[in-house]
Amino acid sequence: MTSANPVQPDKTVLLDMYSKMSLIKHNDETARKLLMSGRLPMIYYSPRGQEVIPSAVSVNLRRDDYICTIYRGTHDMLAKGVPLDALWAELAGRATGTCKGKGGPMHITHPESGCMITTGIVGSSMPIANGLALASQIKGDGRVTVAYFGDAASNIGAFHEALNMASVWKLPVVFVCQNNRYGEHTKFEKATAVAKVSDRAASYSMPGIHVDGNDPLAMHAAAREAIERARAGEGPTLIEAVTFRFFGHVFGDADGYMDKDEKAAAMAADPVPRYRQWLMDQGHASEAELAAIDTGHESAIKAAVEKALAAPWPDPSELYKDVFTHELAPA
Amino acid sequence: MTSANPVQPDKTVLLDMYSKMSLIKHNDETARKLLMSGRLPMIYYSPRGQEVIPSAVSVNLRRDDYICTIYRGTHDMLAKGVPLDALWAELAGRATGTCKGKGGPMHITHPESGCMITTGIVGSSMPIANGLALASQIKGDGRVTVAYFGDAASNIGAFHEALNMASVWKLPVVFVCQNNRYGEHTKFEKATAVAKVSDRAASYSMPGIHVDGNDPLAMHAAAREAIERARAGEGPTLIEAVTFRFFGHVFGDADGYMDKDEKAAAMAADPVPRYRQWLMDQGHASEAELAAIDTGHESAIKAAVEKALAAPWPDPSELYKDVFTHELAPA
Amino acid sequence: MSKQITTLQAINEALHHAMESDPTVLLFGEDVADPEEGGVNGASKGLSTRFGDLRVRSTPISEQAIIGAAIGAAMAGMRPIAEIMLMNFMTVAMDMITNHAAKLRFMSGGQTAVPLTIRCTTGAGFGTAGQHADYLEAWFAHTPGLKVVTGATPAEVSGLLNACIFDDDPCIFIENLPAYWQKGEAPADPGARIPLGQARTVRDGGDVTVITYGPQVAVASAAAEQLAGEGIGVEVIDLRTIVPWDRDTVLNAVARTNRAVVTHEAVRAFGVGAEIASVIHEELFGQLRAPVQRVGAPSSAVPYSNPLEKAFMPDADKVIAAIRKTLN
Amino acid sequence: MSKQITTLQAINEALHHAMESDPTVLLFGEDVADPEEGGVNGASKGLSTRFGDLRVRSTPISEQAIIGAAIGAAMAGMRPIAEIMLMNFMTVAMDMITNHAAKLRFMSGGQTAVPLTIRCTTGAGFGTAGQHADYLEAWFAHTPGLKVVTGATPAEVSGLLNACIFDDDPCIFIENLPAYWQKGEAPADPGARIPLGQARTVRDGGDVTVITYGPQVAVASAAAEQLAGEGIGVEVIDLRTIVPWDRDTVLNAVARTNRAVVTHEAVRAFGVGAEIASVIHEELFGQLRAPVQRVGAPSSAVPYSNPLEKAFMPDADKVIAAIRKTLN
Ligand SMILES: Cc1ncc(C[n+]2csc(CCOP(=O)(O)OP(=O)(O)O)c2C)c(N)n1
Ligand SMILES: Cc1ncc(C[n+]2csc(CCOP(=O)(O)OP(=O)(O)O)c2C)c(N)n1
Ligand SMILES: [Mg+2]
Ligand SMILES: [Mg+2]
Repeated sequence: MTSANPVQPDKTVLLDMYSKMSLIKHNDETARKLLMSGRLPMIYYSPRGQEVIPSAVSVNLRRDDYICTIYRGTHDMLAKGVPLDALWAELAGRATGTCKGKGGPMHITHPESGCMITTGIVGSSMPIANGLALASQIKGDGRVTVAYFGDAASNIGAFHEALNMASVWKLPVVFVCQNNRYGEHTKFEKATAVAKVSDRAASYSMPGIHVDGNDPLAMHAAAREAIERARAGEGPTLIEAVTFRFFGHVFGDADGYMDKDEKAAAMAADPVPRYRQWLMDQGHASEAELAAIDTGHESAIKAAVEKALAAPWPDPSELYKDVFTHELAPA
Repeated sequence: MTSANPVQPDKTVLLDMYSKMSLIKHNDETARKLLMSGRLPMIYYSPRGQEVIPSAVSVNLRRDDYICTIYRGTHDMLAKGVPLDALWAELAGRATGTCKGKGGPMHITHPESGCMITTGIVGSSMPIANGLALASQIKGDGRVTVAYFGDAASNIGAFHEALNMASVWKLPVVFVCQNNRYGEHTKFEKATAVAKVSDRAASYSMPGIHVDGNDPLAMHAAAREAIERARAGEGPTLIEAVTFRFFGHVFGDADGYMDKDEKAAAMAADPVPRYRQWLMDQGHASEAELAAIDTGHESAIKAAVEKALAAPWPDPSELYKDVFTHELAPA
Repeated sequence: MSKQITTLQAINEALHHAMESDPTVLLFGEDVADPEEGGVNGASKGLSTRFGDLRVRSTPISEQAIIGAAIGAAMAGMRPIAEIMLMNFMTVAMDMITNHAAKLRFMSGGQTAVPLTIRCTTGAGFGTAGQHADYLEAWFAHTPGLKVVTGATPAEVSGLLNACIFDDDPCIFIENLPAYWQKGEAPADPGARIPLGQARTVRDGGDVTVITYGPQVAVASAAAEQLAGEGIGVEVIDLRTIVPWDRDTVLNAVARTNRAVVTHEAVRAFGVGAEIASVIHEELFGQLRAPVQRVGAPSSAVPYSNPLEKAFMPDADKVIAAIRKTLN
Repeated sequence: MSKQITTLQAINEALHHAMESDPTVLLFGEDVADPEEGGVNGASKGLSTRFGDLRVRSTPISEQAIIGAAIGAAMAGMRPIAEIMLMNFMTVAMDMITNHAAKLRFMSGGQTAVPLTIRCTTGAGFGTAGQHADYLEAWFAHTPGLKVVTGATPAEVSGLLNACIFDDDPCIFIENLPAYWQKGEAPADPGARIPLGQARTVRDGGDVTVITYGPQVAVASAAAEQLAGEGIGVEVIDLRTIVPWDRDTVLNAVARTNRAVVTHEAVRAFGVGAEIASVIHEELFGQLRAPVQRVGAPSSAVPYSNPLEKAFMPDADKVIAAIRKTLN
């Protein structure tokens, strides 16, 4: 496994990254099984194949650091620490969910773990991330905010406005573009007039890092560099992490628009087992240790799902709550 | 007078450029006099100091080429050929105006001369210019569209979306950024995270030209290069033309936010008399020839103003016309 | 009984017919071309293959640029159809739609026209929650210069879409996503146009008039059916065009029944129903047996959880309750 | 008689007081800092000098980024005031305002709050024409999760602005540009807050109730004054808050006069007046002597030409004509 990274993180960090990747992978497998079986119908954007990126980012973050993510965001959330029980209850639309069942898959929010917003609008994670970073800059609380978004989102106006403002104000924010080669059904090249999203950083006098988002060590190094810069008050960074989504845009996606060889090759190079093997080859962990991590996650996910599906539904009166601080009178 | 331009346009073109510059300058002086005297109250954004840019661009355009301009746009309009009578009648809000008095200074439109839209919304000239260029690309009519906008407009989302799309679709459009160093009261550097707007062209794999917008020959060369590229079907270009606005943002602007020396220096280097002198020094024209051009414009402007101020007001029933193709019933 | 087709097929056939019959008709939007499967729902399948990449284009995710391009092309004599995948995404192009498309004809004194059709889908019932299901027609209805249109059956969608495409003013054409896969009679002719501004009486009834549009036409009809069993005659009117709306048909109908209910899926407060109800009261004051009742969604974002989403959407029971109110 | 100040001074003093009394209050917008002259109209003069560049910032021309930054800062415990120079420019930030600021509290199940105030100016009468003078409050009123507020005098603007700044929900605060330079009584205390949701009876009258807000309060009052000469008693109610609006005050008033007129500068069709009128008819059916009359701008863009602009704006004569209609 190649890596641009000279300094290697220590064993605990290496295993922590693996643990997050394993959690995301198993969580996604469970989600797709539940959808396939019809046990839990929901709109679901699989992050399978993109596990490395938020895992490598999150091991460099403090619990009180913020993230802003998107509809394709369960990997970002889990890596940051959104608890399985509350996450699954929300996916199931239950009163015990992170958002009392009001937000759902595209709007998971969990401030305790720093997940401040999940947006369903392409590009909108970035301007809001600036605001969280602005508050940190004013308070001097040393927090860093990470804005996750996709490759196609780099063509929308909010990207441009947000990166320009972040640079002008030297905000402690890191823009992480997860370039999975497609925006819905459209190939990156067909919609984007630049070969590397990271090259757009120059338009904002901001460092731009182009990295293999499926290489845990390279991704870790890129994330650490950007997060340290932000925390030191030296301003924002744009990271383009190249990756691939294994299961298309949204669950049920036929993939007819996809380059089959490209997809096959990407899946053959599945970053999770690859990293797992590397950890063993390098003697960082034994098969048994890693298996324990995997099974631990599997059972925790299973338990969370069962708890979620048994949990109560929100009461219809919830429609009148949380619109404003004061409760509305039913119309 | 320095110039990046090897090939020099012939005398008729040189004088044509001067004629446009002179027209714009005298037109602006008349507008400000009328405002000062209170004879014609209107919201007015003086283009004084930016005469060279649209003059050099327009001598490279066909009458049927399109332009999209902004509230600060009388220079762009006059250079493209919007007639004085209809322009002044519109500024005066008369039924004989380009827009029957409905649009006013910020929305002058005159398709006959290719002035398709004047927008009051920062950034909005660019996405619409793409559409005009798209129509030309489909029809194969060989037309080129020029989108004018300011330096501060390069920080708004529409700029980013428009340039990306224009490049992906290789549209016959030229983006002309008139960098007059300020956006309303804010200095360029304070709002813009890049030293040169033209460097942002790289984000769209588009040629970016940085040129002294007050140097007629350099500006002419830059415009010709970009317009020829567009007409040849080779795609868009971003031109950043550096200039200065002599009379602040809007008429009445106190300039308190401005760097006085900067302003004084810019006004001392007034591009219009400078070019006028150069034409004489180079023997391209005599004082008499140039004076004839100037006085010709002065009298034409005077006549247009008087005609406009004597013209009829639109009838109130106009409120119900041109909302839709069919006339509305008065509510 | 004539051929049954889905709303999606009706749209696809109407688009084919329009592009076939007029070379100035263009289509662009995210994923609309065939390499991208003719749209995420396949509404434009086959068009780019048949009419070419110049006229049918998949775009970057840049709604401002999409609408801007459509406006410019329309000013230059084309008839662009711009697809904004979901109505909530209109918000990122709101300047282009409301400050430009809607106003250019007026601001230019009639010199420039914007014969543009903006297609969008929306609708709750899918668990897509807060940012993917809003009905925002009231915003556009309040914006002079825009026509706002929506159809209730495959044939209606086809006829109204055709009318919008060939109308010389900018039209917001709203497609109900859940209805995409519902079947109905195919239009006699895929090129047939239903004139804008003319409502359709879906069902006669002598006791109450229900005015509605879009997906609520089916809901209101179900309510009418149920009340018919009780001997209550409910007339159902499908506005079809929200701007300009058919005042004559509505006022003549209510002048007969003297009772009216307006229902839409959009949030009730400050919604389209308020305008319709106000005009009915203004024009038929003294003739009404009861105040016009308005049915719509409560004042919250569209919720995710299934029971909440059900409670949020105006259903037949809510329409029936409103009708009963007018009868007491 | 107490000190007279302009609306601009009232805003400036309220902003100073708010930033002085609470370090979490922030202000950003185009040109708002002192190096840029504290705003193009000087509304925020002195603030950046007094409270520093961290809390008071001139921004790039990037409305999406301005509102996004305000939303994020608000979620992190700040009380940002974001200035959008003119209401028409809200359109470029519409996604941030309506899909995010308005919905985050609900979509997060109450976990995140957005105590944000968006200040904007607007208003016809200046010859700024189609893209600089629209009143768009109806759009925001139709968007659950937003409070919509506007004041009619310097003291009212001050008190309502203070209430918005310290309210825990996102508020759209609309300032009438022509009123900036009009004088009125200074508030007793620049920190005084006028509770949101409470209308103000500007003037008593027994025959007709005129419900309005913003610049139309003065117009309605002028109309009332004129009719007083004829012995017609016109009550004028300033809503102050359009969302949530004070139903009790309005309904109690109309229950006394049995006649109502709603007037606003915004386009009449599908405007705020339709909601108010509908509710009055729903609640006071049978008690009204005449249908509620609605006054507003015609369905066009704001025209430039002076006589057209005059004809476009609802003036006292139009309000009087509407009042007379309720009296016949
Ligand atoms: C403003 C806006 N336009 C369109 C959409 C519909 N949409 C949802 S996801 C998506 C593709 C985004 O692609 P990318 O940014 O690469 O992220 P990915 O889904 O690949 O992770 C689109 C077009 C949207 N949600 N928001
Ligand atoms: C979207 C939007 N935001 C703000 C404004 C207010 N405004 C009008 S002109 C202007 C400055 C634009 O500066 P620049 O782009 O440099 O053009 P210039 O006026 O200098 O020619 C601003 C902020 C606007 N018209 N539109
Ligand atoms: Mg992608
Ligand atoms: Mg400028």
